[in-house]
Amino acid sequence: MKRRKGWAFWGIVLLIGGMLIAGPTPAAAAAPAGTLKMAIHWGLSADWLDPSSNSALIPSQITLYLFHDALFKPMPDGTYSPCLAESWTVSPDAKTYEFKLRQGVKFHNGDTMTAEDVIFTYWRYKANQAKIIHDKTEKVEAVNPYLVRFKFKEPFPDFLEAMLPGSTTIGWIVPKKYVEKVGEAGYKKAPVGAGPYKYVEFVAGQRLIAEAFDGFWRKTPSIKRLEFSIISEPATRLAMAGRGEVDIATLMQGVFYENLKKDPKLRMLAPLSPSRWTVYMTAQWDPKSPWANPKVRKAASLAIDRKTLADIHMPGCGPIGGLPLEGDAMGVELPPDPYDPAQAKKLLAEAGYPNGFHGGKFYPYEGGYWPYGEQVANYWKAIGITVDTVLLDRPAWFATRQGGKMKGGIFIDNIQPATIGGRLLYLFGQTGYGNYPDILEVWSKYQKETSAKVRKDLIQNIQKMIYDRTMFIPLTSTNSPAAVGPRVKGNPWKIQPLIWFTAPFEDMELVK
Amino acid sequence: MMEKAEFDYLLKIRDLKMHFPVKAGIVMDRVIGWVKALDGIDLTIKPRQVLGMVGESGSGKTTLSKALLLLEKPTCGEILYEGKDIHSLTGPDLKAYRRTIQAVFQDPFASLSPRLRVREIISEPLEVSGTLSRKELETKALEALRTVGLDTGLIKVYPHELSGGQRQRVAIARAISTDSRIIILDEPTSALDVSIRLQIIHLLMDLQQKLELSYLLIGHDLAMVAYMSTDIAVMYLGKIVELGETKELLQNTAHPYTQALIAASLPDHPRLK
Amino acid sequence: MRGEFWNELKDIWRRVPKIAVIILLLLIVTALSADFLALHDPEIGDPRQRLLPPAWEETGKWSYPLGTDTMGRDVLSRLIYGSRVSLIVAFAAVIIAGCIGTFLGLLAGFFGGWVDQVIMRFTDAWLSIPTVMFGVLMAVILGPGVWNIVIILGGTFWSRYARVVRGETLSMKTRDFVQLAKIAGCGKARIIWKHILPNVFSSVITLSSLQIGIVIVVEASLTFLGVGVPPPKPAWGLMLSEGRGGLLAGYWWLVIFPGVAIAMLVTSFNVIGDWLRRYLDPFYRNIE
Amino acid sequence: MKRYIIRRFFLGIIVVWIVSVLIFGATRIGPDPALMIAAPGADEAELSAIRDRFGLNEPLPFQYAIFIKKAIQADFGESVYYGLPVAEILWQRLPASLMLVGAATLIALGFGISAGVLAARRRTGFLNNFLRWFSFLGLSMPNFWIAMLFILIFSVKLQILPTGGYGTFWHLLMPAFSLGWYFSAGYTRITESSLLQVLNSEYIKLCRVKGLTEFAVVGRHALKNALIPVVTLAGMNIVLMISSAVAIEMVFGWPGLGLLMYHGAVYRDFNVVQAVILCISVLMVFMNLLVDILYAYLDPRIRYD
Amino acid sequence: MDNNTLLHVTGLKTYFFSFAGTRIVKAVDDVSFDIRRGDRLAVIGESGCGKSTVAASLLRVLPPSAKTVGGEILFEGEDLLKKSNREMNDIRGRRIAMILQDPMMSLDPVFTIGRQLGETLERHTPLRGESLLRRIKELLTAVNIQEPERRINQWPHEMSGGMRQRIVGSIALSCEPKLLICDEATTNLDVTLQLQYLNLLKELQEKTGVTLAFITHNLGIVAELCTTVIVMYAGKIVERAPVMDVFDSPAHPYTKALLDAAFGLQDTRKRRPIPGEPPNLANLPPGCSFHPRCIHADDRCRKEEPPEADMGPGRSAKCWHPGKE
Repeated sequence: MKRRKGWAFWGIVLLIGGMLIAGPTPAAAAAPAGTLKMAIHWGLSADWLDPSSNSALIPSQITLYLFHDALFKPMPDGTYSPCLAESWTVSPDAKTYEFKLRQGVKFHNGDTMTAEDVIFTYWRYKANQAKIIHDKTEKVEAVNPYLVRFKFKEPFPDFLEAMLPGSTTIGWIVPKKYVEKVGEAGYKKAPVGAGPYKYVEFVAGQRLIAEAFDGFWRKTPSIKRLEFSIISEPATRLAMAGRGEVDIATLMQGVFYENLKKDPKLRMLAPLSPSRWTVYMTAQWDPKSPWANPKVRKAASLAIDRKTLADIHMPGCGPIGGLPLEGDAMGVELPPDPYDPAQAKKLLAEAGYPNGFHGGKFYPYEGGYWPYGEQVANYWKAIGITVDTVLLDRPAWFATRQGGKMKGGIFIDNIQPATIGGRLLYLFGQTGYGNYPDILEVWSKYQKETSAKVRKDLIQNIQKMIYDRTMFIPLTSTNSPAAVGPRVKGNPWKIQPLIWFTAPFEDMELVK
Repeated sequence: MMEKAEFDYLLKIRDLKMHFPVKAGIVMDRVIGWVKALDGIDLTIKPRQVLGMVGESGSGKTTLSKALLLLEKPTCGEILYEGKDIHSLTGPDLKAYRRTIQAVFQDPFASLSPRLRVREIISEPLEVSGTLSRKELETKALEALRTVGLDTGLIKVYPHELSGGQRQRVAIARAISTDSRIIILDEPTSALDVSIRLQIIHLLMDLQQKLELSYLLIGHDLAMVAYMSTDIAVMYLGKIVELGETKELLQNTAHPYTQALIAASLPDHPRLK
Repeated sequence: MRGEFWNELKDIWRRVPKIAVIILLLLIVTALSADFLALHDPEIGDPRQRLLPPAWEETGKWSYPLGTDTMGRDVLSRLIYGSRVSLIVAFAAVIIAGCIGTFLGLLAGFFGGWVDQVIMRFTDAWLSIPTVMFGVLMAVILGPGVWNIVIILGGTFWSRYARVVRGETLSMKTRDFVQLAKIAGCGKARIIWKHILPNVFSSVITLSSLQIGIVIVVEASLTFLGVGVPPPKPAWGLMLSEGRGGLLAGYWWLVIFPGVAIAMLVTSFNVIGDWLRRYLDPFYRNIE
Repeated sequence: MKRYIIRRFFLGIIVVWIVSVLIFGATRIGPDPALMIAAPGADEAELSAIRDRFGLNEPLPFQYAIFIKKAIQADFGESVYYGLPVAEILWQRLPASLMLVGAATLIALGFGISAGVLAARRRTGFLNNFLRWFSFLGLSMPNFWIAMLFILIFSVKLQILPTGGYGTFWHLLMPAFSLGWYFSAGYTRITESSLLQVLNSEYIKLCRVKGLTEFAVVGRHALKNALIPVVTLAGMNIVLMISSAVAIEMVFGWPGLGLLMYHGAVYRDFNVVQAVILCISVLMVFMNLLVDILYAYLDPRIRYD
Repeated sequence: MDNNTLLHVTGLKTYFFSFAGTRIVKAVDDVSFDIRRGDRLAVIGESGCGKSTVAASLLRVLPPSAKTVGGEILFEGEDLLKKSNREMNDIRGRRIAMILQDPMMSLDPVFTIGRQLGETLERHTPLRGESLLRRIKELLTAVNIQEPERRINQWPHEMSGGMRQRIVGSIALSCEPKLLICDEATTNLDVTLQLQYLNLLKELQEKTGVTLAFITHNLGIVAELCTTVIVMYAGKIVERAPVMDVFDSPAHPYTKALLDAAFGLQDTRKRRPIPGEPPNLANLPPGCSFHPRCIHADDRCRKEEPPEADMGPGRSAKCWHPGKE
């Protein structure tokens, strides 16, 4: 208690002092001050401190935006916002990419970033898709210290997309000299990057502390110190926010969300996340299954009241009709199916199931989202489709999903890649459970195509085909409501829904 | 009942030794010595004999009775019953021996299974050793109850509803229900109230006469043992130090330990002290 | 005879902790007749009736006497059906634990020697494994489900029984009546079954009535941790866990009612267990 | 006495060995861990790399042998989830756990023993009834629920204690109390019954007829004898506490072993789970030894067995 | 009451209350007796007749469920029932000492012998330090314990049964009490040890002049040691007499029955058992409580409680037919 007040006090003193010295310069340019505390709901891994082993899962992005910087990354001004690269060019055959690096970018240890670091980072990368990307690569070379050229063996039109968070972290640059000096294990213990904040302390499962890096190229962060405490229990997070022990408490769903609205001291901010809840019916490729009939799938879609579903489980979210994120240039926005149980029943009768049918195993999404799946099953029950619900917690759900063991069943998937291309890759690739030959044909054409315009046509075509036969049942968008205390200025969620966390951190400010 | 006329003894104990190991060791136990609970006992129990056995606690009286009752296996020596060592008996012979020898213990509260009814308690030795039907068992149990002077209505009752004296009568009824010939009485009255004690002793003496039983009576009260026994054996540190007919032994005491026991007995009357 | 039986029953009734017994009986009756008592489906809610307060509050409705939860399910109906889940889980787990523990304890105590060594080392190992943690681990591995929870709780709680029963068996073994049964020639099975088991049974019952309270609480804890009774089953622990935010949020009825229900049930079991412990222990009977 | 302790120690090692087999076995049931660790869309090569990293490619007996060999050197491998050596995490978490359990034990013992003594001394009366109900109540409510009530009362309404986290004495109070309250009932019970038993013994009667004051009789003679079973229970409860603390640690965000183990189980971080449970069993064996020694101090009959 | 009377008890009533006072057991019901200085009194009767409760009432160390509800206990002229608990603590162990039923279990297992002996002395005498230690050694020597220096630091479980008994005796006598109550002090003892112990007590009495009160069911002890006898039955004193009179011509049928049922090595006649069972104190028969087992019982015995009949100097019997053969 006292300590926090102390910080605030000294923060203000420093601030005033800074203003006196600097005169009428804008406050943002002043020295960083104050401490912002957050109670977050997910555990952090030491693997995430290092971009090369960062698994690019959504929760891992916090450390990326905090300590590191990428060639380009989603920022408030756009998805492909130039950062460490000032600009880049793509050859017409999509085989050669050239990145012009920003000059004078400093790592936390004072090293200057050059093309060497980019090449080093590229080959050091070892998380998901590393092998696929490295196999495609012919050569990476430094044309000059500030110009990097990637050459691929085959056209690689998705390279930029693959560098977005959620796919890979191959574009997040680490300092070559430092890594070579401290070694892999040493780097994890004291990571150094080019991001807005310096690493101070990480205690697994307990807390992460970061301090402002005044040499950050974009701007000096406004807040001196960021403290993230891992508090799994939502009621505690809420109470902490309510008491002012923390300024931001994440994941306030359900009852907590309702409460948040009542507390005058707290604000409720619900940044959207790129995830999309979608029903995946693997049984549709089994001709004997009722799900093979598109009418049945449509009926199952019409049976769901998406609005209520969102209101109860994802307040602030809306129904969705297609797969892409809003604003995706390659995506097609399609209307969500209305809630029409009568029509659903009619379709079922037409398909030959007037009394409904037993739909096999149903796997709701992992752990905390069971009630969401439960509600979906309840809607189906109302029109006569019964399912055997199988509840799996997070790792078991992933293992079952990944291991192909949900075959023959229905599951609610959480589709996370940020772009429609990434999403389709996720649904049609390794982790897919089946496909239609005509859609696959278009998909393979799209993957080889280099012309941007044709690519757009092809991918939009695929989306329409998927929609027409109700290959998936899109449900609702998702969000991550958070309680925000009075000390936080404005809305710290600047990038959403692509990055659902409070990024960029250097833009966050405390109320003066 | 079988006639066993060819043997003039019921039990013959020859050079019976019982040694218990003293163990020590950190992980595995090693034997570092022996306690000689019985150290060469020779003894014969004849039909219709009441053999009293006195000695201080730890002298081996109870260990001997356990050997006779097949509860402990002796280290060496033998106990003959109808010419055979009881510890090598099997099958029907073993069952027959078990029917022959029974026991009544000191504490009437501990010697009756608390969750069994009187009927089951009395008929158990017969039930496990014979082939009698339920009906016959019940008849036998009733008969035994009458013999020990208890109301037959008690047959359905649990032990905790009985008084101490009644319990000891039930224990005796159980011991005689198998038409046994030897009963080991291990301090049968020392846990009873003074006013009940003699009732039980008289019952035992009557039964001995009527059913032609032999008793091995273990006790530490010399007066009580002398009152009941035809013969007395004095035990000291695992050995029988003196053995003789009751009157004879009390009048012409040979062993100093027996003399000490008699001297320590309290007087019957203040004038006699 | 009949009159005696009634007299005995009356005598016992005079001594039992009446409130606890009445509460327990009421809960059992509720659990048995849940189908008649409940007004609504406990698992499927009406999304339009979400978060209604209890009927006596301003915005409450009498068709939902104790209010509704976030999914619009009737709290009272869930409580009523929940008594069934809670009691079944607790009883089944304790019965499983009691059977395993009593069996192993009897074996260890009666046979002694290496049987005892093996069983007791195993029991020690089990006792030194942190129960709740192991429960969490097993629950995670086996996956959520009512019967999985029963198996896990039964499989972790047996060790105390084994300890207690072994100790009792050891002391029973030296009792005169067991010795006399051996003298009569009773087989081992008969001695265990007829002489030892009935006498250790009272301790098993006493222990059970105390364990059952612990089992209910542990079940609630596992559920709170997300590895216990899975939704949408109407279990009290689950209601408490799902509605726990309501305590801070002003939806107190989501938490207070299941909390009070658990506390009442567990307290009843504890009071009865405590009484049994005293009643069945001759030492306590003498000084009362 | 020395022999007794050494013997207990060897038995303890056997117990730890059984625990290690049990835990190792339990963690290997279920789906392939590599699938749970890998990111969505991982191919066989990636899975194989993961299995290599965590030693999952060997046959099970080999894995066990390696696990034991390393565990003896206090090397529990790498945490699958946290990406750090398990031993390092364990050392970070152990103090928090011990602090919580230590404080809770003190609270439980302090409250439990005093309530037990009062209950045994006066069989009726308001204070006795109050204490009895109070301890029953602690036993009857799930401790996470008590923890939340504490937060509501002391943090939200009264605003006197910090809600969650770790660091100062004030952070310790609520977790320790909610854990200690639950366990105090057991101590009340056992103190009461053993004290009653002791108070009825011949030697206490002798103390009374010797004319000793009530304080000397109860405080010196009776309590020292009656505490022997309490010590046993306390030894056993330490481990139960570490494990029961899971929910409390979760509520308060207290970084102890319970929370570590819970997240380990939930993330299928087997190396962590194995290490925590093994660590606690060793702790248990160690505690039991300590209890044995304490026993010998309390009860001289054991000193010369 | 003359100066020779050490203890004068009149109308003592001690009841046990169970089940919240709904069941009352009159363990001691209207008991009056005197003990003269230097006497060796025996209180006999079978278990549950209230003799131990009398002793506990005298020292006011009753279990919580029991309460003395009436009477007067004058010890050297002071009424013990009117004393505060603190004053009683000064009397216990100092002026009235007691040896309990089971001397084997009477020593606290977790304190050394020296500590337990010293504790009593510290409580009641000004002895401290060296002098205390000296006194402890003296006391141990007085009860024939060798090497007192070594024994002081030993624990009770390291001693033999006989030794423990002697230590209990030395604790009882450590503050030179006026009255020593021995409550079944020799049950569970081997005969040889029993005699040793009785001899020790006799010797100590001769040395210190303490008054002894023996509570026992063993008539042998009475014959061996005592001068006066009180016979109790069902919570009441049924006979009081000098020891010779009791053995020669018992006045109460119960006393006679007890004598007839006892064994002796010298007297080997056929004994006569007492019929029936001891009464249940919670449910006493009307009239004389011994009547169901009495051979002389008539209608009056069954209906009316007999008065205390005076039978000469120091003798009385509570019977309608005292001395009837």
